[in-house]
Amino acid sequence: MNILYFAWVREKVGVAEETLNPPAEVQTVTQLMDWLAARSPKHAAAFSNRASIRAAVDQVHSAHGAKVSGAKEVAFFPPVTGG
Amino acid sequence: MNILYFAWVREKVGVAEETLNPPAEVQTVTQLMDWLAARSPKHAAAFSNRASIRAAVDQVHSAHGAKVSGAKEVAFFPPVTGG
Amino acid sequence: MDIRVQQGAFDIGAETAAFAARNTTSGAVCTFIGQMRDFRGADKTSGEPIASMELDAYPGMADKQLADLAAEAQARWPLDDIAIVHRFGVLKPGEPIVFVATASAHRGDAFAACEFLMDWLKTKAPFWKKETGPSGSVWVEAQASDDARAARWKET
Amino acid sequence: MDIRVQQGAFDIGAETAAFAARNTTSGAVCTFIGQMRDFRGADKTSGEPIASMELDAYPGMADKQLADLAAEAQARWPLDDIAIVHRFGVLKPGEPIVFVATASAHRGDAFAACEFLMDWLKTKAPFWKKETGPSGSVWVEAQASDDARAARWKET
Repeated sequence: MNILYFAWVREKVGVAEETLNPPAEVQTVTQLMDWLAARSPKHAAAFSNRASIRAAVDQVHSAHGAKVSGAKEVAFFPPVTGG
Repeated sequence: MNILYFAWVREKVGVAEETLNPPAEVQTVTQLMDWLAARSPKHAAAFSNRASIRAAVDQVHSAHGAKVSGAKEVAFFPPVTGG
Repeated sequence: MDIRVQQGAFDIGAETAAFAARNTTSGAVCTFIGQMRDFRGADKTSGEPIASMELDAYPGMADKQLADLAAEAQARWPLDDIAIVHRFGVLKPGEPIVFVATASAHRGDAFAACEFLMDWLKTKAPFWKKETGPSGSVWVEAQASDDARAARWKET
Repeated sequence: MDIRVQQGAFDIGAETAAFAARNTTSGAVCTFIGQMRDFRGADKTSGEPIASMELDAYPGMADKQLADLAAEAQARWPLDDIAIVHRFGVLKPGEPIVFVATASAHRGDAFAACEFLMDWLKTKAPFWKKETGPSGSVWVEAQASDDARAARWKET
């Protein structure tokens, strides 16, 4: 599974992208954030305020309760500010 | 007083502009239309359907009841269709 | 503020570029371009083709009226700039008739002011269209829908 | 339909001219240009100056998201054409960030679709602004007002 980070989430994690294989019990966006936060202090800092983090599963905006099992690409980022 | 005609009002009257001196009792747009309509059959035809004629007194949109006494320029035209 | 009533064609790209260039500190620029349609009536499939159009104008009043509309828009919304260019004379299908641009710090104000200017221009600016097609020349009739759109902006 | 996410600057005048040129049979063309502001926050007089801006983007998703927004606009309004150009990378003050254009037979549809596209783009397109000024670099925070504007278009 490709995990992508954007904006300050990327800056806090310290990398733009990681290829990881979360265990089968990681089924939702929230569970994936829990699992990632346990990987390092930087990940923990990036995911400390979940309310300000949005997710896209296979490039589609997804709620924290959405499924990630089977996804190829999951991205984490703050609310968008383009335009 | 300069009287201007636009669009089909001009085509029906047959001239674009006339300089006329209406008598003192012609005080409103309606009275001016009555007075103009009596000038010729063409004028009468142009002013036969008053509901479809708009007026501007000194270049300001004006209702048929508006004053024309003292005006320098009065224009008659159909509802506008620019833009 | 740039308000022009002119007989010659204007270049949409150049107008847009010039307006944006003199308003680079405005976050939001909205433009509207009214182009001459190539068919009569409301429906492209049923209307007869139009070969050319003549726009009759009342030049002195048109300048004054457009300036009044721009002043009204500036009183209603916080705008950095307004441009209005309106043609008269003979036009060919596809040519631009009118260009309206607004610049503001915020997009909501730029959009609202631009749409307001077009809606009021349609019911207040002294221009009249005469379309020429296979069956002859006809003065375009004013549409009730334009009055309804303009009335939305009346202050209560 | 022309949807582009690009790093290089674009020319507002050329984009507008090209869009109008390929939609000469549409009576109404509406465009919106979002330009980089030269001050922080909501108020030009109190905000500190911004020297440059970096727009972070999620390119694959951005293309897909803008195409989805354009499809949604076409489902809601009778449109002849849509263009969306959005930059990413480093921008200087006054440079255009986004260009949105709509073409329709009627101006109400062109205005509504253009404003809808901007409102949804602001809350859905995956771009993030980082502004650099005298006091350093700061990620711009999303505004509740943008969510409110986007929510106006939710179907009930």
